[in-house]
Amino acid sequence: PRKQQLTVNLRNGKTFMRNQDLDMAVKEFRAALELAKSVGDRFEEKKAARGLGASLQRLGKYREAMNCYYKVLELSKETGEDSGCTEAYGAIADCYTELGDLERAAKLYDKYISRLQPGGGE
Amino acid sequence: PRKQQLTVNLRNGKTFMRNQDLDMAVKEFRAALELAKSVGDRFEEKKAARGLGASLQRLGKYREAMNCYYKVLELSKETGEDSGCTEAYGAIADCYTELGDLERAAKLYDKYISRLQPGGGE
Amino acid sequence: LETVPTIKKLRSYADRIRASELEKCLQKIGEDALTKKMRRSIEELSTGIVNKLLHGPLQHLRCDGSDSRTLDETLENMHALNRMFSLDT
Amino acid sequence: LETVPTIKKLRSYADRIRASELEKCLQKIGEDALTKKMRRSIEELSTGIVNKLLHGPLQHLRCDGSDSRTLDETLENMHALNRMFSLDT
Repeated sequence: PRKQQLTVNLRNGKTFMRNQDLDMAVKEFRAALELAKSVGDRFEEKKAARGLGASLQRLGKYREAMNCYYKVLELSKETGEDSGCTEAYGAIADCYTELGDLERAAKLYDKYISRLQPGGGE
Repeated sequence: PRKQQLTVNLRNGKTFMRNQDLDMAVKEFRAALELAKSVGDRFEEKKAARGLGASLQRLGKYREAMNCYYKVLELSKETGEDSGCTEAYGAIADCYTELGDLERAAKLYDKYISRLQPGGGE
Repeated sequence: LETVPTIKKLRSYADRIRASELEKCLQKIGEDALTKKMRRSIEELSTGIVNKLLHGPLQHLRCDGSDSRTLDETLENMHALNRMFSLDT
Repeated sequence: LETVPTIKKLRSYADRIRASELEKCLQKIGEDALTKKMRRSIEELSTGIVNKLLHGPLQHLRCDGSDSRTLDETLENMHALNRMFSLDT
């Protein structure tokens, strides 16, 4: 039942995000994050952290958003599941840029860019 | 039965293309083109022309390839079905470029570019 | 007119990426699991992204140099694109 | 360092295109018709194309200007990208 509730929260969060209802999205993702922690599901916790980060960022809450993205990175290391890491580096750098800390932004963009695969080649 | 044969030819053509077996692809697409004409299916005829154009172009037969792409444009007009037109303009321009006729290439690229939708915007 | 080869190279650069990512995606899903309509929508997704991303750069390679300022800029755009996508090699 | 805002803008420009094309594709197919795995593969297709296309330009915005030639080039790349993707507006 908690697992089910978690799935519902995540889905709602995404829908609110899509409809630009960011405050509601934050609420849902926060609930999902707590639930995921309590049931110990790190994969769902990561999804919730990612969604929460994205909603907070769009609300202009860059510091809080960054914390969520750092959480994503941490959980990726713990689970050995890499997805979302590249984007997390990019998003953290975006937040630093917004906050005017271009030095740190540049460092994180470098990490981000080094993880993008080169295109092209025959 | 001819309809079925046509579907088989088209599918084989695509597979050969994917495996870089271009001469075989040309053969299949040519057969498909003839069949499509004989059964009077303009949509399949267009697919065959497109595939034949792409295989000929990769073989360096630019003039023949262009004829196929012009056929695609013609069939698009006739059927009122627009798909593949943008790419056909681009591909014809690529062929003119290969043949060193940059003037004509530029004109066709202009048509191609004008059909691309601008990206971005909130 | 000097920019025409760059247009061609940029187009084919982007199309190689598109085609290889599309192939990967279709293999992951398994082609048999897809209806024709799904397959077509996925293909359109891939061309849609590429075409919209290319629109700006390609357009800026085709400013007809009626005044010299745009001609210079167009050439600068070309040089930058050649560098950034390694189109000269 | 001056190129940092351009990196951010280019990223978000490309992501807007990606997200809107993805949305269109999912709507065409109908979300219910898709398994989780399909949906994920389609999402990865969209990010795969964008990330590979952006790799070149972004890398060329981050040449640390150890010698002035690369610094100049990096700035030229930035100006060209700003123009071509209308990132200044």
